[in-house]
Amino acid sequence: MLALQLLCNGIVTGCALGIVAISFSFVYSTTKIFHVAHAGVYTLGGYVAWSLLAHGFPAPVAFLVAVAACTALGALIQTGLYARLERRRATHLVVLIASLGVLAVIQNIVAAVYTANILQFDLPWGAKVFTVVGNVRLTVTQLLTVVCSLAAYAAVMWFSHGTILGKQIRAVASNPFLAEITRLRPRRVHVYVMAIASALVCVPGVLVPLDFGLQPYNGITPLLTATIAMIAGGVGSITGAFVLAIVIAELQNMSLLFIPGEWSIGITFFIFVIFMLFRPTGLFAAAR
Amino acid sequence: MRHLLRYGIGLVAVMLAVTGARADTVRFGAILPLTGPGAMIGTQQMRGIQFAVDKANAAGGVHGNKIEVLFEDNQAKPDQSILSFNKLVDLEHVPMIFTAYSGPSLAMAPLATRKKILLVNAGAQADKLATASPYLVNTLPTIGDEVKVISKYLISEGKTKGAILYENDAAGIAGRDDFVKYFPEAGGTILSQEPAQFGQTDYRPSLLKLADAKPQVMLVSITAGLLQMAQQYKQLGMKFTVAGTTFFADPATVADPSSEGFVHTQVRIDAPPELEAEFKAKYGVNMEFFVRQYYNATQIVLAVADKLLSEGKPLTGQSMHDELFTIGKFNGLIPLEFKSNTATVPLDIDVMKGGKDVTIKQMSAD
Amino acid sequence: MTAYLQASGVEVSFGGLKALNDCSFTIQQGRITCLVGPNGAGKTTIFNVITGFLRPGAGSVSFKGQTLDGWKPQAIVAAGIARTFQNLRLFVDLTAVDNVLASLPAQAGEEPVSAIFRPFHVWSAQRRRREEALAILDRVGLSARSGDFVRNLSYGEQKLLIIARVLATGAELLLLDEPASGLSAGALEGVMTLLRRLQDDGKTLLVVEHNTRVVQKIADDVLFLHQGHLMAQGSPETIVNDPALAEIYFGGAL
Amino acid sequence: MDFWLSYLTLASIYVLLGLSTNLLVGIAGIFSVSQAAVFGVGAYIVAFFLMNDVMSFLPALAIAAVCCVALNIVLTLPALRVAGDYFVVTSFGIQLLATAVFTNWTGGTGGANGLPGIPPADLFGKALEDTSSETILCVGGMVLGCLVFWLVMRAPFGRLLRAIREDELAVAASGKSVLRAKVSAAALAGAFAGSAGGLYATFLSFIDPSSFDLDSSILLLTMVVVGGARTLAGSIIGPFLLLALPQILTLVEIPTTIAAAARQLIYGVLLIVFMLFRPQGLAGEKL
Repeated sequence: MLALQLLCNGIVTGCALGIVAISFSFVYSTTKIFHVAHAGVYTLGGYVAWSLLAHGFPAPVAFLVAVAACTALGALIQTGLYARLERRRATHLVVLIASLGVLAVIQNIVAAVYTANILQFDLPWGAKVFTVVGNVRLTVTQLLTVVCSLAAYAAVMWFSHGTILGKQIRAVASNPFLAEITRLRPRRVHVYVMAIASALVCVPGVLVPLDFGLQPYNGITPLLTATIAMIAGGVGSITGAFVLAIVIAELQNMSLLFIPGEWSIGITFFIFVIFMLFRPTGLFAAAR
Repeated sequence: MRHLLRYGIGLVAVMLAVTGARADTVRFGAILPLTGPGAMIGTQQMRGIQFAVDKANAAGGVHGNKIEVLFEDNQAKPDQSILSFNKLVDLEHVPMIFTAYSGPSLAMAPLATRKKILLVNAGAQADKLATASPYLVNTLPTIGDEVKVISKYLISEGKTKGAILYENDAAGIAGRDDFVKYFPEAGGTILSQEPAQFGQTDYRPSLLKLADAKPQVMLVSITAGLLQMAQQYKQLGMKFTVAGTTFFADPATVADPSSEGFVHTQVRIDAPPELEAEFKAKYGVNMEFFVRQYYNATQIVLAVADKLLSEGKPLTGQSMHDELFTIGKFNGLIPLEFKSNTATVPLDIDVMKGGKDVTIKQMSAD
Repeated sequence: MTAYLQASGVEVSFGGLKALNDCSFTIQQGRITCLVGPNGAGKTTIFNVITGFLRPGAGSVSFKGQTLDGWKPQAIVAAGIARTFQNLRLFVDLTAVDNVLASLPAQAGEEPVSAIFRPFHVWSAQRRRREEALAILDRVGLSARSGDFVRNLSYGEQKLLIIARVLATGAELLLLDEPASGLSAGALEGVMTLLRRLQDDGKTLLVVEHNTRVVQKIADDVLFLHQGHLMAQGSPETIVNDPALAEIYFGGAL
Repeated sequence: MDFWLSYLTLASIYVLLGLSTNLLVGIAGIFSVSQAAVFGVGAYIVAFFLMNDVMSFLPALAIAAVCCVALNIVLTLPALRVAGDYFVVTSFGIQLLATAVFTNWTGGTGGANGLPGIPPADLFGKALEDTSSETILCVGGMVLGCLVFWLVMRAPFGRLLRAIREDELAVAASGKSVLRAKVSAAALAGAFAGSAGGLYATFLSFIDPSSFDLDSSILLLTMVVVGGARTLAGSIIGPFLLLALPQILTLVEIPTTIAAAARQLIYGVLLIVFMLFRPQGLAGEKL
């Protein structure tokens, strides 16, 4: 019983985490930028939605505006910062540090405007409980998280395999030089990628705080866990990242059955560090 | 080396400029976490102090002197606290400093003893604070006192099987350790305990695991995320009693239907409605627990300063410390008495009912 | 008699592509051997195999009768084989003399312990090694530019510096990847003279070269590689004048 | 006076940490955000020996330094195995893991409550009770650290590290072991961080996990970036400047409610601006 409920909770958390992982992977595999500021975009989405709801806008409007804001922010980070750095032939290290800077800026602007208090969404329907299989209880918010995440996953799969832009992005990801000479214009593609990934990360960025409340400094842990999912799932593999995110969330939830809870995050990272030592290319990556 | 000289000279010049002193005001310090994960509470504490000081200044200050409190941000970190402490004491010559949070307060305690600076803590409740330094006074009881009381109450209600949900930080762990000590002493048994990470608000896994042990009561020792905890408890359909300490008095949690029936000890700190209204008008938020606590502590400090100045004595850490214990009893927002470094304050047992905290009993730690 | 350097049956494949396919040859001590062949013939790949940067899928390389299989690059340099890269890979933010110094073997203070605890010993040793490095720069004709940063050197000077750097390792077999490409006629002459002089000093050279005129001038032996396999071996004249090879090499353009 | 001394003392300790981070990140090119973890291990080891009266300060510091050398080698091993960006995640992971251990291993570290009452450092049987002698000790440590850094960077080892940063393959082709050089750099960085930890623990007399968390690692990185990567001057300027920044900011009139977030905001802006317009920092070399 306990195990089943933990399992279901793990799937909910994992789905949301999976979208973070997919969106990060999207950026990383195409631009090769370790986009830590993604955690800031994730945080901002929730706050924008909260503000609009607090001003009486209906939930779908709030959500769409939040997505639009994140999209714009993502594109801005790319054109205003990453593209400039690339033109200056900055090393990865430089880009990464700049990205950390952007994260600090976003988090602290949010903290200055909204304070560091935990903000709770005031949506009574979200807390309504459904009893699904057996005695497992899930809230509307949790069910919504799963549905939206799966929809986002399907949309990404369709986008990247079924549309021209998606294929172009994959081409740029696999070989930027080749893409350049075939006039795919990687720089413009990079802007699209950042915009799309930012829109995508807004989905869990709004849904997760719906359940757990908003905090300005809370983006980095999900992002790091998501990067672990991305690496373990094999960089560039959408399904790999999504599945591994669920696996990791399950691991953190289910490990409670066997070990004291204070170690659950530590264990995740411990397994990861060991994993990196022995299989650095990921589980789903093709063997060479 | 050229760089070193150039930047070094510039830096020293700027820092000297920072430390220009101003006269004819009475100055105190406050070292609070104004950034980072502790900022939420730190900001409330800062407002409590500032609110009290502004009111006092509007009423003519202490013995005709304007009061100023210099705020330093320590990010709840001990090393920043030491720097801030030395800065306030050394450059600003403050005799008294407000502190919060157990780690920083404990780190500053030896310095306070050495330099004879009065530290006033109105927020942290770690048991070690009671004995850390003769110059560290606490205007609220330690967690140990509160947990002792709630344990006694729970046993008297026939709840003998306990579980603990605690936050994995100094305050949360202190509460857990106290419950592990006092609950069995009062006659109960502890079946299970689970931590939650500070700042993380997904309590479901921990709650589920605790519920699996089938306790009659769960002690919750967390400082943030109470509302989320309550909602998740409700959503998971849990029925056992939830008990806690003063931390529970988060208005949003009390108002939420999911906290119906939660029971907790409450350090009594009442604010008259007109004061609350005034605060709300000024800051746009409610006068929360820590605001009141620091408002109250500031009133105590100002009373001590007023007494000293009107007797023509100098304001030093030593004199303020001595005067505080000479006066002994204070009537601020609540009556409290300093028999030791930790004030003796009456404790209520409150139950959350219909969105309100209802006091059902008054008990004392001894 | 054991061969000086011998490659036997070396195979390397990238994905499905065979870069080297049963590649076998020997080269002799004290001679300049040129390695020719069309683009993608596997010339650089065999360099990478010999110097330990690539593990072959099959086959082995031996040097003076000793197999080099599984050796690390630095061990192979220590055994006496050093290489250059086609794209130079100089340390552009270091001076010319520092580039050479960075390749001198067995220096005092090349690990932190002696650098910290025996500084005076390290410094005096450095002064001697600097003389050594300057002598090497002098040998390639760059002594006037020893203190200049590499990024300020001309391309021709950089090509000379890369030879100085490979000389600094003290290796006796030098693998040079296109030492003469992209040079003006005058500079070309200089490099060719330098290579001859190195031979006179007792070095053995294996040189990748595209320019047939250069090959004819400097080579004692020529190895012709095609599709990762040794097609022919012989004197420059026989190889250059072989119409079948020319057909492959120039893709029938001649 | 004590304020200046404690500022100088803390800055000296952070200079040692800056040297450590600079060696690893700036010079060896290993992007580590887990230096605060190594720093913490050094601090806890010294605290343990002094609190249990096992030995005096100097041997305790030596043991801490040696342990941190070993630890840092182990921690950077993944960097030698996996490509740059992957190591960043690994390094984040190591830092979070270390924080979990510091917080939860109550028996060894005092857990989240920290360890209060660490005795002051002693030299040759004499306890350094007052701030000024602590300052002399830490400044001495800093000067020694700077000297070591300078010697190392002047020696062929320094040149080798520069060459590695430019082109690892070319270094290998020159017959030098890249691995050995990187491990040596990591070892030295560990010794710096461990010693800094020991000095920190005795100076503050209280340590808890919050001083050794991810934020501290990022602060270290900011110090190196702002001061300037890969140079001695940069490693000194960065810590002195960033520790002074909160004090300098009190000159600017901003509402207290947002002052704190504003300071963190400025750190972020500094990182971005420096990376965009001056990646070499105030007094460093190209990153």
